[in-house]
Amino acid sequence: MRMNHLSGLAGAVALTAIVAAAGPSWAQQQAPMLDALVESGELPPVEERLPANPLVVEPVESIGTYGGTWRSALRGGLDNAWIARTVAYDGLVRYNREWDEIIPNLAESWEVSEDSRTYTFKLREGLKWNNGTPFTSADIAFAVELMSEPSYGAGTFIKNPNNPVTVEVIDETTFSFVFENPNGLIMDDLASVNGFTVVSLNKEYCSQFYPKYNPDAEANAQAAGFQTWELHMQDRCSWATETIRWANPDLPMMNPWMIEEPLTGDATRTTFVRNPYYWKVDTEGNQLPYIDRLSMRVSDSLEEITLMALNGEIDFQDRHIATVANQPLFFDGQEAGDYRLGANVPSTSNTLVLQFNMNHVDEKRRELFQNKDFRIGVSHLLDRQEIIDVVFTGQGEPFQVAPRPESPFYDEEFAKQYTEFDPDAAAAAFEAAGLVKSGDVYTFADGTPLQITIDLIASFRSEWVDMMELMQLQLEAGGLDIELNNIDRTLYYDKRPLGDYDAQIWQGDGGLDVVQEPRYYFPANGESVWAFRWQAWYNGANPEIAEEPAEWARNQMDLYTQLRAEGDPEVRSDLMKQILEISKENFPVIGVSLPGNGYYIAKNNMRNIAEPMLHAYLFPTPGPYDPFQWYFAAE
Amino acid sequence: MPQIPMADKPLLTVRNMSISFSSPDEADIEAVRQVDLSLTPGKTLALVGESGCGKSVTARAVLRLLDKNAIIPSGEILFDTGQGAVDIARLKPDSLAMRSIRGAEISMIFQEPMSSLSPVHTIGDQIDEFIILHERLSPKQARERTVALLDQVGVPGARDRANAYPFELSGGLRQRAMIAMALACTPKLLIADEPTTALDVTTQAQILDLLRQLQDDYGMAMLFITHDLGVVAEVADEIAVMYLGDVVEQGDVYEVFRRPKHPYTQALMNSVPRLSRKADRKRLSPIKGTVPSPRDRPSGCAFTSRCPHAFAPCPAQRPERTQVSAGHVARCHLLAHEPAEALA
Amino acid sequence: MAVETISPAEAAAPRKIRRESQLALMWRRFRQHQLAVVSLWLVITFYLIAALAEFLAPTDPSAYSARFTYAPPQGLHLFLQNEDGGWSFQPHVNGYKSEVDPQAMRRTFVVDPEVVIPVRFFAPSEPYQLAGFIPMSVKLMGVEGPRDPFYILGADRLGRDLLSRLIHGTRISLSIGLAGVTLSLLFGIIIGGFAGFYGGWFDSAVMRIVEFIRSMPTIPLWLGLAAALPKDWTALQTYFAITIILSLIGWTELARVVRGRFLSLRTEDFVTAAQLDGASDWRIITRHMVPSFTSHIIAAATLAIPGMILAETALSFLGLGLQAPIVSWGTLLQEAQNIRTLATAPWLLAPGICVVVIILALNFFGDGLRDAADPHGR
Amino acid sequence: MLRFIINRLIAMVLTLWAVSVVAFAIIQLPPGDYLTTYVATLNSNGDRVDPSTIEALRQQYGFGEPFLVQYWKWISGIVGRGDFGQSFEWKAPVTTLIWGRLGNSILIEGLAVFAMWTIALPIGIYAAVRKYSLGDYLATIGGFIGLAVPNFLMALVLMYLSFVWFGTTIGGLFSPEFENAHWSLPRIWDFLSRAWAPVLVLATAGTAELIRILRANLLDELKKPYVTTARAKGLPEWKVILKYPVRVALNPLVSTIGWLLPTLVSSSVIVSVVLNLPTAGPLLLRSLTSQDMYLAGALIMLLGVLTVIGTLVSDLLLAWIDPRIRYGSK
Repeated sequence: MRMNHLSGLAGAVALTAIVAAAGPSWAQQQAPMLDALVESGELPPVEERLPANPLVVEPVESIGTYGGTWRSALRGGLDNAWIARTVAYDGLVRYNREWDEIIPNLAESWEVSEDSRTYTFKLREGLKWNNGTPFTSADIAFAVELMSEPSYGAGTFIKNPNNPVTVEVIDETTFSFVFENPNGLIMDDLASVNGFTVVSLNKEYCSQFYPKYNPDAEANAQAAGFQTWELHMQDRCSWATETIRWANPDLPMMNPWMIEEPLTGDATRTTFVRNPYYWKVDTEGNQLPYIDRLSMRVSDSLEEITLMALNGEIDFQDRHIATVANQPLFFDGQEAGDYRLGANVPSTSNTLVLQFNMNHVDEKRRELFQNKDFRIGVSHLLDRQEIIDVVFTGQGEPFQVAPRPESPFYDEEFAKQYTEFDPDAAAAAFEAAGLVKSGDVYTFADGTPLQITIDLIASFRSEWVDMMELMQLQLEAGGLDIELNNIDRTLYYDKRPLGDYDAQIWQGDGGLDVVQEPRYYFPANGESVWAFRWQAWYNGANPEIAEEPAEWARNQMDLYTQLRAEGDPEVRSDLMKQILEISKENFPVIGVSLPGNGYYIAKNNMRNIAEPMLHAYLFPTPGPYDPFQWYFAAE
Repeated sequence: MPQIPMADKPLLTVRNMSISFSSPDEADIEAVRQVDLSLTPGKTLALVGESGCGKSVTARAVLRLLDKNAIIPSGEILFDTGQGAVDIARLKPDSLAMRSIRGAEISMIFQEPMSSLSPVHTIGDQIDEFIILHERLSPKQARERTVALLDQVGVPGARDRANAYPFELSGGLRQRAMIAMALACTPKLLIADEPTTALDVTTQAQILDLLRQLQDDYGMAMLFITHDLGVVAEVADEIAVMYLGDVVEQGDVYEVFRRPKHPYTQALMNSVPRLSRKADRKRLSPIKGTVPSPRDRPSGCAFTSRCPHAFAPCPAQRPERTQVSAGHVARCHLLAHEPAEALA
Repeated sequence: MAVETISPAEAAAPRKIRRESQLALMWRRFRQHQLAVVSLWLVITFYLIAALAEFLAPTDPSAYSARFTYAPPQGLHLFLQNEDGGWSFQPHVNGYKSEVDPQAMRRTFVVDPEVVIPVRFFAPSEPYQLAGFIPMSVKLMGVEGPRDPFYILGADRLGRDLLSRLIHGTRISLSIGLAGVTLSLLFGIIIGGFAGFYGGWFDSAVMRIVEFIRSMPTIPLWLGLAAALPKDWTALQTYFAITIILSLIGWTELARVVRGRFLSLRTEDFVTAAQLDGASDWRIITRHMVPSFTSHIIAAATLAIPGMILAETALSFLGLGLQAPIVSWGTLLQEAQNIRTLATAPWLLAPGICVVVIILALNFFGDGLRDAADPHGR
Repeated sequence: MLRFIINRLIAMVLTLWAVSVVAFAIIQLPPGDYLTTYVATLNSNGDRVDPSTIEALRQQYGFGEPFLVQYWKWISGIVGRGDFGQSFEWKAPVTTLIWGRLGNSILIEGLAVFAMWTIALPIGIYAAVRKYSLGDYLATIGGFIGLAVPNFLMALVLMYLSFVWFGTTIGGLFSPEFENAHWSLPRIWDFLSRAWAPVLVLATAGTAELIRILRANLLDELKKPYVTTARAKGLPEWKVILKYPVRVALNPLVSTIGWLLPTLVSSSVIVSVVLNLPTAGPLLLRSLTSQDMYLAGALIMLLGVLTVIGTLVSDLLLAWIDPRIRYGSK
């Protein structure tokens, strides 16, 4: 095995160096709330709780002080994602705050085999679960074993049928993931929000529900009111960040805070309290986290959360409430609510992606929608600046569905092509696409009328309706007969395999997470609605509808397959650039505008919060900005 | 026990009383015009007339139980409380003075014992309340009185029946209970508004007997309202005949029955079947036409439109009260003008 | 003579008089309820607005303007002060001073009394079809310049004229109430009528069903049914489907009323008489019974409309009823249903006021009608 | 009386059975299944789920059996073992989710019924006694405002005004510090300082109907001779009215509780969503939209059961207070 020149490694080495240098001179500190417990002997002293080599975290601004409760809100009891973003972003590795590097976390180092099939991790020595029991390679192996169980409903890379994985336990702190085929994306998987999955189960506790380890498990499940052991397991030891996981305070955790008041079905509040065994320290050796507690109000009412924030009853939050519409409200309320607004840079490339269905079951429409000139024409008919002015009060700029300016893949030409409002160019393009004008509207060349129905789900993004209503008027002014079809989300998904929709819209995912989320750059997954049957061909799902893609798309697919198996980030990056080049050339989907910055709300006395933050799903903001080093400054 | 005033001193004197009903978008209707009545203790005055002639309205006016839109624009209702006369017409309907007369001094029994008793309270409760209100007895004492009263009015098993709801009793018993309630505070005047109309004939007779007997026991005056002349003959000492708001004839019951002076009274008498041999029977002669609405009443004699003897002065000029004989008065132009067609 | 013979002419006359006087009586009783009279006029006004929407609305309800998002109401001024201080009749609105605040992400507006934009009554407009078939090219009000702001009641988040949207929404909301009630009435009269007339097992069965439906909480029923609507239906189809869903639940109340009236009428003498005369059931029902309780039915139906209108708004709130771009009071309220609107654009709650007014009016009108139709009935 | 109760109980069981069928049918109506909506929801929040997870779940839940089979499994679980099945979305047995929330529903709706009566009684009596007076009109308009203002709007406006005027947010049933505390006087106070809003909104929605019924009944009763009898006793007017016609007019009102309940349950769904009340409403709404069918089915069914029981209780109450019904008279 050789050390791969993984970018994460440099950071790991650097940090280890700091620890080695400073380690012995530290008098490690803990939160005052734990003092009494240590004195009474309920807890061992902080030195014994911390691993030999705790992760040292550089605070964003300054060393903090202990104490306080961070108040926020969940929208309904199923809003587990907020917990995932705040409490649970702790995998083997993590992203740095710039989202351009993978750095050590539970694992202090790792090695990749030459063939990119074996990834060997070295855990920190002396890591402990929040109940004080050691966290070892066996826990990882258990998690993978359980989730490989065909009847057990857990996913992620562990269950990838194309590339099964096994775990080899080398010793207590060393283990390897061994993949059947080369895997170039596993480190990103592990560093993303999904990385929590493999480190989320305590073998000692969870094996009692698993028939493999406990012959009575099945019977116990029945006795506890569950039909199968899988349901019982899922209830007690749910994988990853599933909601039900936060309802079981007995389940051991490795996160900065642990469950205090569980998120049960009828909970109106859930609270988390500091994990006395948390394994990170600040640069002065203070055990993290600084903040004692997290208190999350469970509220089904968006309006209530909004008012709570305005009223200064929320210490930090962006999820759900930080909408474009609410911005003036929050802006005005800063003084009264004693909070500030900070910038969130969205990871999406576009406010709205218009996807014409290139795999339409109707031959004529398929031909039209596959015609690049047609899409160019549509793009030129959009007066993007007007939409930006009306809907976004001037925030943002005309943009295609392309990597964001912050991304290393940014390509101005790709981002700006065909974005100018130019009805003449549009007319020319439509002519080139074979449309003819009869009166004010375009028809097919043979004179059959052309009405295009665009599906949208109004309930997801209120601004979509506004945008689409404007776009409808603009396109109609240019001679296209557009019908808006506001549909239920279920149907939105059901329609995809049927292939009889003209166009659907969605937001521009993949603006920063270009490699991980290439749905608009080539027919990559089920979200590539513009070429659903091509992606079916690529992924092997729904073989009954799969169709062989156009040549350019097939090239992209080949490139991506290579990328997935490539261990070298540089090579991966090159491959991605080639895919994007083909995408720019073929212009598969139409974008409207680059989303303006979002914002977050933070109380004025809350410190160490980065500004601005990148905001994404795989990079689960604010998790990568280390909420455990946030603190409340004394007034 | 009630003090029995001297026989010649009237207990209640209604003088020149009119009653009008107002309505928001029409002219007022004068339901009762210038009525004079007087009641003496121990005696019964029967107020007779067809439905809608104003007899119930007159009776209710005495207790001020008329609807809000009714006013008494003129006349007085003098009631001798024992400490001097009170003009009931000037009292406010819901005033304390009025309420202390109601029930205690003057009480009333109604035509339909079923609907006149609250369906959701027991008989006993309803009588107790009365006694507690006016005599300030404890509920227990009141209940004893109630049982005694029910016993007195001939309700069998009075103690149990006191706990019964009105719908559990027969019509006769209900009316007895009603009477018991009215007598609970030994009133000086009992107003009986068609108390027997809703009852079958045998019960009717029993109730009438009961009322007569109670009147003897208590020495109270009674204003008896009915449209049934047979009943009048049985209970009344005096009679007042009303037609469309006017008392057309009044006087001693025998006198009036023997020699009715007003054409309406005469017609009324003729419309009552008499028991006689078949061969002797005369055809009943119903009064022709129908009672006009008070709205269409002529300013003169109300009976003009149906009177077989109507002549010149009738429609426009209201006949004066004319003394026919001692204590017998009628309002008819025939009496004043001595017309050619003498009455039979 | 005790009994007079009555000529046929006279026999006919009283009946006619009687019928007239019954109507007159009803009208008199209705007029007593002053609130009902006021309400009647309100209801008439609203339905007129609905009928004349295209003429009354100053602009197209979907016409947007980037420059006037969330513009506050201008109000309509009728008189203009001259330079010499006198007042003259000159209907006008005032322009805005506005600026964009990029940090707060909004435009701020101040109505500028210096800028006078004259308003013309019966202003010429783009040709349109009033109520879908009367070609017109004049509107009640309009301003001269196409780029002059004209927002008497303010603008929404896209700079669309609230007044125009409100007027067009009136049409949808009121017609959905009316259509729903008509359908309910149809179901109600047929089902309730048969149940009441024939009685027996059919009656019991119908009454059990009615009781059952009334004992179900309506929201899950709506939700389930609305969610089951074919999703690819057009706005118009959805509109009708929603109407049908509302009336599927609404018919029960009307059926109960109709049945009650039938039951009590069935034993009335005039029905018995008709039966003895050998009239057919159908004839008895249509000729004798239905006319005798029409007023009740009208009253009950009037009282059912508010429920429908409210249900439409509730369904829209839940995201299951009509959806934008259809303009109804429900969808307008749904758009206004947030703290931002309450705090910064309260005029967008105007549809709420319309709902309140029409519902009060319909209720009082219905109450008055019922009181008048049958002072003793319930 | 016993016979009456038995008859009612039999009818109740039949109704409940019908409710269960309808409840199950409703949750089966919409196209698609839970998993499609699950994916959609995740996407809308910018969250994603691995397709292999979905595939595994699909197998685990076994969608696609015939209606009757599914219904039979469901209902026999409920009747036999009190097992309402598994909530897909919560990944937990339905029974662990619903009882606390149903309790809150009952509490809030019970308070609303109480408030409704407290508001409606004086207004209804006043409006009947002073028919067509200015006071009648004002009281009636006041009573009807609650009916006329859409619930969600009223709730939102109340919440906002309370924020603007008092600087408090009134969502939920408790302030955070009392959320999971034991009952105590301050906690009750805290509860009341928040619960007034939903109770008011819910109560006012039904008040109008109560006023209407009370007024109409009372107008009828006021004309009845027994009122005159009571007056003739010399009782003061207020006592006459309160003791007799009002008492009689109350009877039909008691039976209204039964059919007010469905309306109340429905409006409480909306109010709970706006004011964030931990009642069954938001759970129901969410489960219906996410097609979490067993949860939705259990909630619809139990809300139906509540209503049916409420109706039964109001029937029994009516029999208890009205001797005519108690003794089987017409």
